[in-house]
Amino acid sequence: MKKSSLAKLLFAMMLILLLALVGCGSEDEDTQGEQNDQGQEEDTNGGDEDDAEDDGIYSIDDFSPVKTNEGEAIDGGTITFGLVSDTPFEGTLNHNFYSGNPDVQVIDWFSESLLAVDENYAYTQEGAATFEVNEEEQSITFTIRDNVNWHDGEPVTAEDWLFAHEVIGDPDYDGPRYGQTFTSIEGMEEYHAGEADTISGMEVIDEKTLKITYANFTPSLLSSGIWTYPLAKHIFEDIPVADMSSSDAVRREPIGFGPFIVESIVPGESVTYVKNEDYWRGEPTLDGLTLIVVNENVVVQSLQNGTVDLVNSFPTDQYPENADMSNVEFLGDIDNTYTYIGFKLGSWDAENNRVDMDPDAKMADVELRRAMWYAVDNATVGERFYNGLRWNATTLIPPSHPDFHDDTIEAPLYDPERANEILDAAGYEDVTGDGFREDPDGNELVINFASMSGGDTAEPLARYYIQSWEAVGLNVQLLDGRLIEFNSFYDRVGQRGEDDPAIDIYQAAWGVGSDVDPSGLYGPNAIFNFPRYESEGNDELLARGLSEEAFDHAYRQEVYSEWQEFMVEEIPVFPTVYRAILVPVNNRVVNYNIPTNAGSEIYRYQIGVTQEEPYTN
Amino acid sequence: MEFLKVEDLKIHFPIRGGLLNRKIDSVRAVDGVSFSIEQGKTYGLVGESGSGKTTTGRAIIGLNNITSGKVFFEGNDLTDNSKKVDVRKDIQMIFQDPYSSLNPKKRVIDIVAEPLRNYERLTKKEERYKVAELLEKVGLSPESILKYPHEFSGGQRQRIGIARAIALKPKLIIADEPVSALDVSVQAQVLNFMKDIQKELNLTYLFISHDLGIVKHMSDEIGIMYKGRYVEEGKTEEIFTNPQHIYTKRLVAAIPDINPQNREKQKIFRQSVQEEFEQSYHDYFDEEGLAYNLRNISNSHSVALPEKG
Amino acid sequence: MWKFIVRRLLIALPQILLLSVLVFLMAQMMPGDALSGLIDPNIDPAAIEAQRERLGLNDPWHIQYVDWITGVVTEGDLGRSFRYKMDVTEIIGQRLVNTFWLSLVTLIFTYLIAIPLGITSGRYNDTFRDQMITGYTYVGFATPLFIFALVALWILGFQFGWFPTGGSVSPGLTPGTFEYFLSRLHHLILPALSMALITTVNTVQYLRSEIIDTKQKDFIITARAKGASESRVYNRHILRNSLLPIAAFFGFEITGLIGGTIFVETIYSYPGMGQLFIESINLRDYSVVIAVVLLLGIASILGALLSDIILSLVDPRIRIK
Amino acid sequence: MKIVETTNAVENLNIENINKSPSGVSIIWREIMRDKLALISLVFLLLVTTLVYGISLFLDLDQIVKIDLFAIHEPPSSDFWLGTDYGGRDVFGQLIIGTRNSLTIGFLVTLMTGLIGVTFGLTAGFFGGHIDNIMMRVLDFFIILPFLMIVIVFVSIVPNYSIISFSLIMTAFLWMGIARLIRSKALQERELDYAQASKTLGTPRWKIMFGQVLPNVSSLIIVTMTLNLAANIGLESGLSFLGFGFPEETPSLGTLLSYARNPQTLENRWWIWMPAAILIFLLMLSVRNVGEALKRATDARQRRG
Repeated sequence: MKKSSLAKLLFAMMLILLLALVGCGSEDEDTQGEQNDQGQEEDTNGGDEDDAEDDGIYSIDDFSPVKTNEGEAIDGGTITFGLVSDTPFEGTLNHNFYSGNPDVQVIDWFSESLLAVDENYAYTQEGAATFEVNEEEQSITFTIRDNVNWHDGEPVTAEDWLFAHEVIGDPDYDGPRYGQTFTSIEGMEEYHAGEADTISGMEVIDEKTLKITYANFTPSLLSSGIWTYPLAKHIFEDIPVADMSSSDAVRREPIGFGPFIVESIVPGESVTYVKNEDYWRGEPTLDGLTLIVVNENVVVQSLQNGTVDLVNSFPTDQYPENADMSNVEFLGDIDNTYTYIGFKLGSWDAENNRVDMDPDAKMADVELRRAMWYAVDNATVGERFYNGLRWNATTLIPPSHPDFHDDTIEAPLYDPERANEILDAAGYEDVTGDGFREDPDGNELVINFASMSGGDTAEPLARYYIQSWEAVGLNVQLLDGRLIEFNSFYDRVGQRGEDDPAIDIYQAAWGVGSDVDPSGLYGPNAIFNFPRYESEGNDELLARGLSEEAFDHAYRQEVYSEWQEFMVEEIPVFPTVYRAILVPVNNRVVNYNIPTNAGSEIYRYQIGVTQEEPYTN
Repeated sequence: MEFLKVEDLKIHFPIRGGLLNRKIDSVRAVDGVSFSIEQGKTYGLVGESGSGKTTTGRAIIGLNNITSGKVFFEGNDLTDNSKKVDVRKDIQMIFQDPYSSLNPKKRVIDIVAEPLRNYERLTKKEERYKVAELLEKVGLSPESILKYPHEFSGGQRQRIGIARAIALKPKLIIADEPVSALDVSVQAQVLNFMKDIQKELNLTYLFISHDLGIVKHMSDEIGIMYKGRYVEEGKTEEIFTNPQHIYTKRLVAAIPDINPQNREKQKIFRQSVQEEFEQSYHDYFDEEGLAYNLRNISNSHSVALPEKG
Repeated sequence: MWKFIVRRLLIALPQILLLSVLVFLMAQMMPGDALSGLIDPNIDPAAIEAQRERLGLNDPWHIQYVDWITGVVTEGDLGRSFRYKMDVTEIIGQRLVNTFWLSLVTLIFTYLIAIPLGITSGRYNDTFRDQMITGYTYVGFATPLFIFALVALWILGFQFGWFPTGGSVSPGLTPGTFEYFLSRLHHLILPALSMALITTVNTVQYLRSEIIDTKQKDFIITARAKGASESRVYNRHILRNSLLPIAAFFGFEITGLIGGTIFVETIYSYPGMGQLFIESINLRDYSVVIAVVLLLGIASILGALLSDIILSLVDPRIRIK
Repeated sequence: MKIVETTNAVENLNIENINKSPSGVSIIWREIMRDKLALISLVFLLLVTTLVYGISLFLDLDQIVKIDLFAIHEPPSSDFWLGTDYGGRDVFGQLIIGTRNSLTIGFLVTLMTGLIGVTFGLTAGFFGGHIDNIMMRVLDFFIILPFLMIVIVFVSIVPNYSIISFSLIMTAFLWMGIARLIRSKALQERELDYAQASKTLGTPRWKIMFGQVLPNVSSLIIVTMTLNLAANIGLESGLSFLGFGFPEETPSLGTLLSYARNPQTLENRWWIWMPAAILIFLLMLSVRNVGEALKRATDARQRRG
């Protein structure tokens, strides 16, 4: 039979394949080598800045949040905005109803907040509405500008703004928005409970003027405490509240008063916009724009070949290999998130809706917690795992709030010697000689560490922390021996109040809101206070931050600076890294800034392009 | 006490159909068969394929479920499930197809020793001795005990089958078309051999065949079946010399005569039988084309004919 | 025939019911729910809890199940997606269309590749051509679909830029226009082709051995002996006999496609059922998970039924009562 | 006289001297030896298996999965034969352990599905009737389950999964193919005279099932299981690729491959995923070659010798 020749053929094919792979491999190696060589050459010639880049370590300081304009904008033109996501967007296209981040990226192009914010997320008078605070009456009066109109030409009215509150406060409302922002309004809870037909604290003074009276008047109101998204009453008033989120007015023909108008939608995939000539700040420069969903895996190629001009956020782990992309400029800003290690100090008391701290908890000794902070090298983690695009965190208010983040506070830095000393002093000694310390009573100390899966470096990072603690003699074990999937992680950490007692420490991340007030995360009544920590000092500082005196900016800064320092001493959690957010923008785009860069006074209607076609790489 | 007695045996197979796959009808494979065999004799069961003869044989040994009727073996009712009389050992079967009746994956020793392993506790050595002995007895070389069935010819395989059947020294052997799958030249050998061991071991045969010639050669008594019913039964002699039923007559007429001088006579006889068959078909079969109940016409001879007025 | 179909469907009903209970139970057992993903200090946890209560997520599973199945049976209402805030039927409707086209084009490619290759390979078995094709089937068998799809995306999508790298249609086109249709087709080709190239190897091999078998059958030898030309022998006799089983496996292909689409849609960011399923699992959008599994379960039942029917139509030996 | 003769012949019989006819196993062996490709494949398989199981005895898993911040994404070198991954972990070590884990799962799942499938199929096919009817309904139900999806749902439920629990989940939804095959074969076999003969010889039913029918379907089982082995290895890697397989601390070929989901790894760091891809490719190819040779060996018409 001729089968043997088939055998030879197949074998030859395998060989060719192998050779090809090897060839491919060595080629790769060569280029790598070349790159290294070049790097070394430059090393000897170049300055410090080059040096940093050749290490493959970057710093957020090297990035600007605002696009450098290269040339004059032409009239019109369109751009393509890439929404980086591995799932389609849900398509709940209204600020009042959406729940996921992808949707808000779509909404922000055609709808906006009535109030603008400054770099600390405090409301300013630059937005579509202005406001006047009356501290006596505990009320704020808002006036919507006259030229603010919906896309269909109808004016945006105070009635629309009230309507948004009525819908969200309605018991049939199916979104996640109803919360503190609403309950602090006088009469809102009665309305929500169905006891009142109207919200007593809200008063429409005239077509464009709305007055809101607050039952709970705090400085927080002025940074994120107001619901600033009106709902077009003339469109929605006939739709039952329960059906609104699935109505065509939300899904197919969404409406706003922003700089662009939605022209067509391919559900979940793409949206095309045209400019809103009637935009209240002025006619947009661009004729329109296209938003498409781009998978993280293909974002680099899409940018290189000009398929997209810019994206909402670039996966930072792909940056080092693509830092030299010539057709785009990478903008960068500090993300308002921090990663942290939390210590379980108690449990949730569901009956009284407050934390129940346990003085005998395994992690109750603050010295143990401090030692654990000293034992981990977050600076190196940031450099090595994240190429400097994440960096050592010091306090629980990230530098994305520049006025409140206190960078003078000295938080523990990697120092294993110090960690050992602290542990020795606190009585954690290895009495059994197994290489691990026992607790001061001589009992075996095994610390169970819960960490979430997902994210590119989740696994090695968790392992790294365990190794670091092991290096100072602490026996830390990964809970269940593996990373925990997102949903079960938060269930077990206690987002529904049922804390898993097996967890001693955990790693998680918080995105801080626009308002700096941390009560929602560390207050004694916050279910998100996962460490279940409370103390008089903490309570007092949090209360002072929301007190009337705190309407004074400097006073508030001082309070939160004290609070940051206090938390560095108490360590119910310690922050590990802050993050950068990167946004590559095609060179032809002008007048763009990262949206998280609040208060920049560059607005979307100003975005323009210098040429019709995007630059390609 | 009769050795084997079959009384009014009925075997029906259900036909399923309809939406819910319920039983909607049944095939009456065997429909009221009775006969008996004396020990040491051979009883021939004859009929065309589909007449129910094999089903009858398989029912006796328990391979087919009996719908109704009784089977007595040495006075024990085999159909009575409550009485656990193990007569398996005493009844064995020789199968039609020597190719499929021997497990192709087993060596001869395993095949022949299978019944021994079920009923007798023998050591390996005893077992091997016994198998070799049995092989010797059926005329095969004891050297072949480690071979596989596919290494033997058809006749040899049937001998292996016989060796297996006689391993437990049974009293009754049901031989289901034992030679029909074999070459004619081998057939006689096997048949004669079967006769030999019958004498030697005092066996009783229920000999099932479609070939009246072979049955004539082997049997003491003959039963002829048609569509699940008996049409005639009697001593071999009577059946051949004095067939009463038209169906029997046709069968007898179909036996080729080796003597060339009788050829013409045979032809005329066959034609006359055919004519009679065509003319008087309805005298012998009822409206459904089935045979009537048997009636004795002599002590040892009965025929299925309608009651005459 | 009709009786057979009705009976099969009758048998399928309890199966589907059981499947729904099973999936429902499993969905309940998954940790977290659609609202746990909303964890965000800007969102009041009490609001989330209120939604949970409103959606009945805190009810015991059998109550939820009964509610759900009543909706399904009485109104064909598969529930509401917690995440999309839309009726599940509507979301699935959108995605199903995409997956349907993907599957259809894949099937077309599968047969376009399998039939000529299988025929060539079987007709000229043990020639160089055959060995090339057999070599391809071996390589195809040994290459996992997802690796192949990934590499295909890389080379054809990026390096050469011949095909789009995600989505189902270019933005801004009006549905119904020819351009729109072309764009959809363009988006489909790469995913469909990569799936077809891998999954078709079984069909090629099957066809090959079928033809080789048929070649040696008596009726072919007879046809040859009667002097029929070689091409006539192939076209009239061998092909007809060998292609029938392939046609009959058509229904079963559906089951195979379901698994394939999960990989392909994930890799090519193609918004179909497979991708919907994976994201719904990750986001714990149970009502969608349940509906997708159920729907695909029904699809495989129908596929099997279809195969049986085709089989009985093309093969006179098999008659369905 | 006759008896004496017999005894002599029988007593002269020396069983050890009789030439044994080749058994099924030796036919298979002969076929593989004839087919160079299958032989090479078999040798390759055995080699890989012994190597990974052997080497992994001497490997320290803790050492392999140790995070080294200063050795992230190292290309292959004398220290790291296949470079390192994004945690600075040795890829070669992970490849060895990963191959071992993947093979273990492949073998486990194949064996368990084989065991369940064969027992189920034989029982249903051999007993037939109502038992068969009920069992087939159960099987039908399992068959309509969309396998990949159900497994993914299951994997998200099981809180603590290991090689064993993962294999169990796979097994629970993979046994039907072989069960159906064996059942239809058993249905045919039980009607054959040799099975009927065994009944008349007083052999108990379970003994007929396993002693008589099983050997006759064994070649089918071996072939199916071999081909299943390849499919199962592929399935594991597919699930891990989708993120529903193994966590990284239990490396498998699939987890190594799933690194390729990161486009930078796919393009620039071939050493992480390509060896695993090639190994999967070669393993599946080899298993298939052996399987095809087995298939020929069991089908007399296609046998080459």
